[in-house]
Amino acid sequence: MQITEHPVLDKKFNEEVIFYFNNQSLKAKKGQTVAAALMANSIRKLGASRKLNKARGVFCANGRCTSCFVTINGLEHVLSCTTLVEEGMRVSSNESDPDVRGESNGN
Amino acid sequence: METDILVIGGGPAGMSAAITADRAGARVILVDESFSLGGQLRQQTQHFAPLPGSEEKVRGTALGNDLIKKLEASKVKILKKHIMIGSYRNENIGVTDGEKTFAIQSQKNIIAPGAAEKAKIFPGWTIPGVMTAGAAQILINRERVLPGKNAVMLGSNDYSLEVARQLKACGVTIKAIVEDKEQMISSDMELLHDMKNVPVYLNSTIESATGKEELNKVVVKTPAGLYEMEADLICIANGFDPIIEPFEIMGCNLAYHKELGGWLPEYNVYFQTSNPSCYIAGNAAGITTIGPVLLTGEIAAIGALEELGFMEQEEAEAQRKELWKELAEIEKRENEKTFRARSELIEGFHQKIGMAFPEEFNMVNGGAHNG
Amino acid sequence: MWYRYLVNQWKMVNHKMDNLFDVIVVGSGVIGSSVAYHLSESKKHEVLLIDKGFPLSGTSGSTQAWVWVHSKTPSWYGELSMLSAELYPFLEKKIGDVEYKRTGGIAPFFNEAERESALRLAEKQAEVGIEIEVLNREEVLEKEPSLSPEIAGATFSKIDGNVNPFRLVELYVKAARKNGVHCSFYNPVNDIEKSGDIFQVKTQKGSFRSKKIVLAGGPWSKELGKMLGMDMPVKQVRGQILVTEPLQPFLKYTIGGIRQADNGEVLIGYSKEEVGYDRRSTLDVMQQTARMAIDFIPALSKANIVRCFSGIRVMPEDGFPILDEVPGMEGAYVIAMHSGITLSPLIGTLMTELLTEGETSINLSRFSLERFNGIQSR
Amino acid sequence: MDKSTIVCRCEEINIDEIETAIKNGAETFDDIKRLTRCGMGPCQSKTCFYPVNEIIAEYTGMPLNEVSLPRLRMPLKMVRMSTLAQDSEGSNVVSVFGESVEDGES
Repeated sequence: MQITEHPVLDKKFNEEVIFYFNNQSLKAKKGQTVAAALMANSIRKLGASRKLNKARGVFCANGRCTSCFVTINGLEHVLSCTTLVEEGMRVSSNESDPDVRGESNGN
Repeated sequence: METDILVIGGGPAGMSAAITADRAGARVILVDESFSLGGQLRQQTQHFAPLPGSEEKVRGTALGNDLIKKLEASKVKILKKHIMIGSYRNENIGVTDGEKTFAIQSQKNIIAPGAAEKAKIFPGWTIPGVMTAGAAQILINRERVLPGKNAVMLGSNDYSLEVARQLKACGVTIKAIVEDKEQMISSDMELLHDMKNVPVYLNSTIESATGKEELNKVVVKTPAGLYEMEADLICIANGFDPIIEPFEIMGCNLAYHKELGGWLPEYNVYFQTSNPSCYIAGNAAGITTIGPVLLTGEIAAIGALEELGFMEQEEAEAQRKELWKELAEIEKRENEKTFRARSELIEGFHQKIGMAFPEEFNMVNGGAHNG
Repeated sequence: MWYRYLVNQWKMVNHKMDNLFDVIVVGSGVIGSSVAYHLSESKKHEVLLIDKGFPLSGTSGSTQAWVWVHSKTPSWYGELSMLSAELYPFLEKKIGDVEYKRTGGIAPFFNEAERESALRLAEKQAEVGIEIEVLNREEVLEKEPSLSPEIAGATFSKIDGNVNPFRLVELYVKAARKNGVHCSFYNPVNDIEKSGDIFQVKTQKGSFRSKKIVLAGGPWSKELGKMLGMDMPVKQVRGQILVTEPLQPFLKYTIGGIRQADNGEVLIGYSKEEVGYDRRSTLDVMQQTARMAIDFIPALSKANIVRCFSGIRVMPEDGFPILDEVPGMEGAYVIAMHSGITLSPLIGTLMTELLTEGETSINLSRFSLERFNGIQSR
Repeated sequence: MDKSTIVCRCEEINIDEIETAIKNGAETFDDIKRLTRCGMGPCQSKTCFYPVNEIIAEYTGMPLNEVSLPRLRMPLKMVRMSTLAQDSEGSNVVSVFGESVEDGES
């Protein structure tokens, strides 16, 4: 959920962007990270772990833990907590190991 | 790319070091991995005091913005979204901008990577909705999104309570504070007062965190039995570790000092590590409060400036004397143990390398030991 | 909790009160642990395996772990590698799943001049029974479609493959222990002395005695040799290896410089530097390695690199294995070689023959210390 | 705590697996890592380093300051192969045919 009225800070984000998560169109604020943009839409499961297939989401939000991997514009395993959301960005959840051969991975 | 001084990390310590170095006329490059400067100050809405030269309370975010403005008005070359990934055979630091990887040739490096939160494990800690307290703070204050509606705070140090208070102000219900020790760690009266209506479970741990794909249930194990509660957010606040990877890559010796956060590089009174080309600043040099963080950046910069001839010895000594005095004053006042551990680390390192103490340090240090 | 652990440790080292062993093996890398294991199979000997660290903390834990035969020259060396590779399936039956895979090996080349030497290699190796095909571009790409279309061709042999080095060494040690081998880890050897027929091995955790000793220190053989007053004719060579995060399986073969592990990680390494025991990685080599990886397999360009590790490998001065009794010091043996992963099953077998029978099924004269000049013992 | 609790998030290694490695004699993070893969995933032990060292300390009775640190590897953060390759100093396509094929072994 977006915080519209922050208790102590001024309004920060003005511009709205539209992006896609697993082909669903969503709204977020320009300047937010992808992880936050998804959380603004109450999406917290960003993918599944590779061995036990357990749900994963933001853990450190600081680019260290790699728990927030998503696919962005076809590039797999991108850290959603350190990448800013952009208009028209296509994001999908991280469900498996990257396939480097595929068209999907920018090759 | 070439420079006199390379600063790694655009948080308060790195910015403070870069501003000091620029003022003395050195060419400075500042590298930060994020898309914006400020480091952790970007989400710290709490007020800080004292700061160097001031008793006035300043909000973290405002302090950050102030430093960014100073930096942007300086000649410092700022490389945002650049990550230090390693070093070359000749010890040049290698950074990447996501497109390419290149060396920055520098005379001196001031490395200020900050600290990282220590994880604490419990069954279910990998489920979405469980995150570090720092992550929750980033989300509400920097990203302006709510990570959940009903939160359990694991840990009761000052930082746990501060984040709990900020979450509460954003409308999050704090369902519980869970602490495995027999009493609250924080002794900050103001924070404790703000948490007075929150249930606190002492001698307690999280037995399980469950939910289908996101957290919705937390079971707390207390001496009185198991308590089950509905919650969609757990914040882990288990303290901080200095970030040491860049120092290890640069071949700096490490030492263990519990009061400074655990393992960290050894350094001398100039904040120079065992690798003479690398200085250290900020929380990486020992977990502390914002005043000392800023001062360590300045002291490190002065050491580098003096070595490179941008500052006369006499001038450097005079400035360092003032800065150390202030650092000692603030740190002893806020956390005596931290200052004592810092002194021990420095003394130990000086002894090891057979380096005498300059007077400016004897003075402040003596105070600590007599006290 | 912790007392259990201490009792465990005590059991491992100290339950032999007289501290007298038939054989002490120094070094628990792939060679030392293979010797200890093969020696223990008969359960007739009291064996102690000592390491300054823990198994896999040195060279054997920092390798791509190919079991590689086809381009090993001269052909007697290729043959030796082949014989060892042939032992792997049997070894696996005995000690457990070491993830040995005979994938077949591809060594690509980029120009026609190299095709000539490829043909000569195939001819030479055929004499000792190593089958090599020289493939053209189309044939290579059909086998391994992810290879770059820039290559001119490749040599290929079915005999090559790879193994999981962690499993391999762990299971050698486990099997050896099961057969009664004593282990003392995190225990550097400080000195070795011989009085009469008995060796005294002085370690950080105390002294041990034995009738025979085997030095299998890999790159650290040089230091162990000094304790016997000899200058070991070996060099240290650093190799840096890049590792990607796990990727969907897409490489079938073991390719010169590159392989994909069972868990999906791709390991890439080409470098060779003589920098002593310095185990750091450097961005210079990492960048070159990345460049080469993309030249060979363009699809790797989007793969995330998660780490680079360095291994210090031992390289005898002439490149070939050393397995010999130290001249003038009966009962002291040294083993040192590059390609220890490939050769370990065979070397463990041969060393056991030598220690127990005094003679071996394969003539070891090529592995003697005498071939180097000026090797002297005190 | 439940022994099946995950310690290493990346490789999903649990307490039991780590304790088993310690029982087999491993005393350091790196030695446990090579036996279990704990800390070998994309975060490179940045997250599990502290909990693992706590388990070692508790299990062996060693104080935390005596439990050695994992060897931190480059790159300090994950990096794409193409990003690493770009701007490297004049590398050529080199054939591994012949002598250099042995580089991967030890």
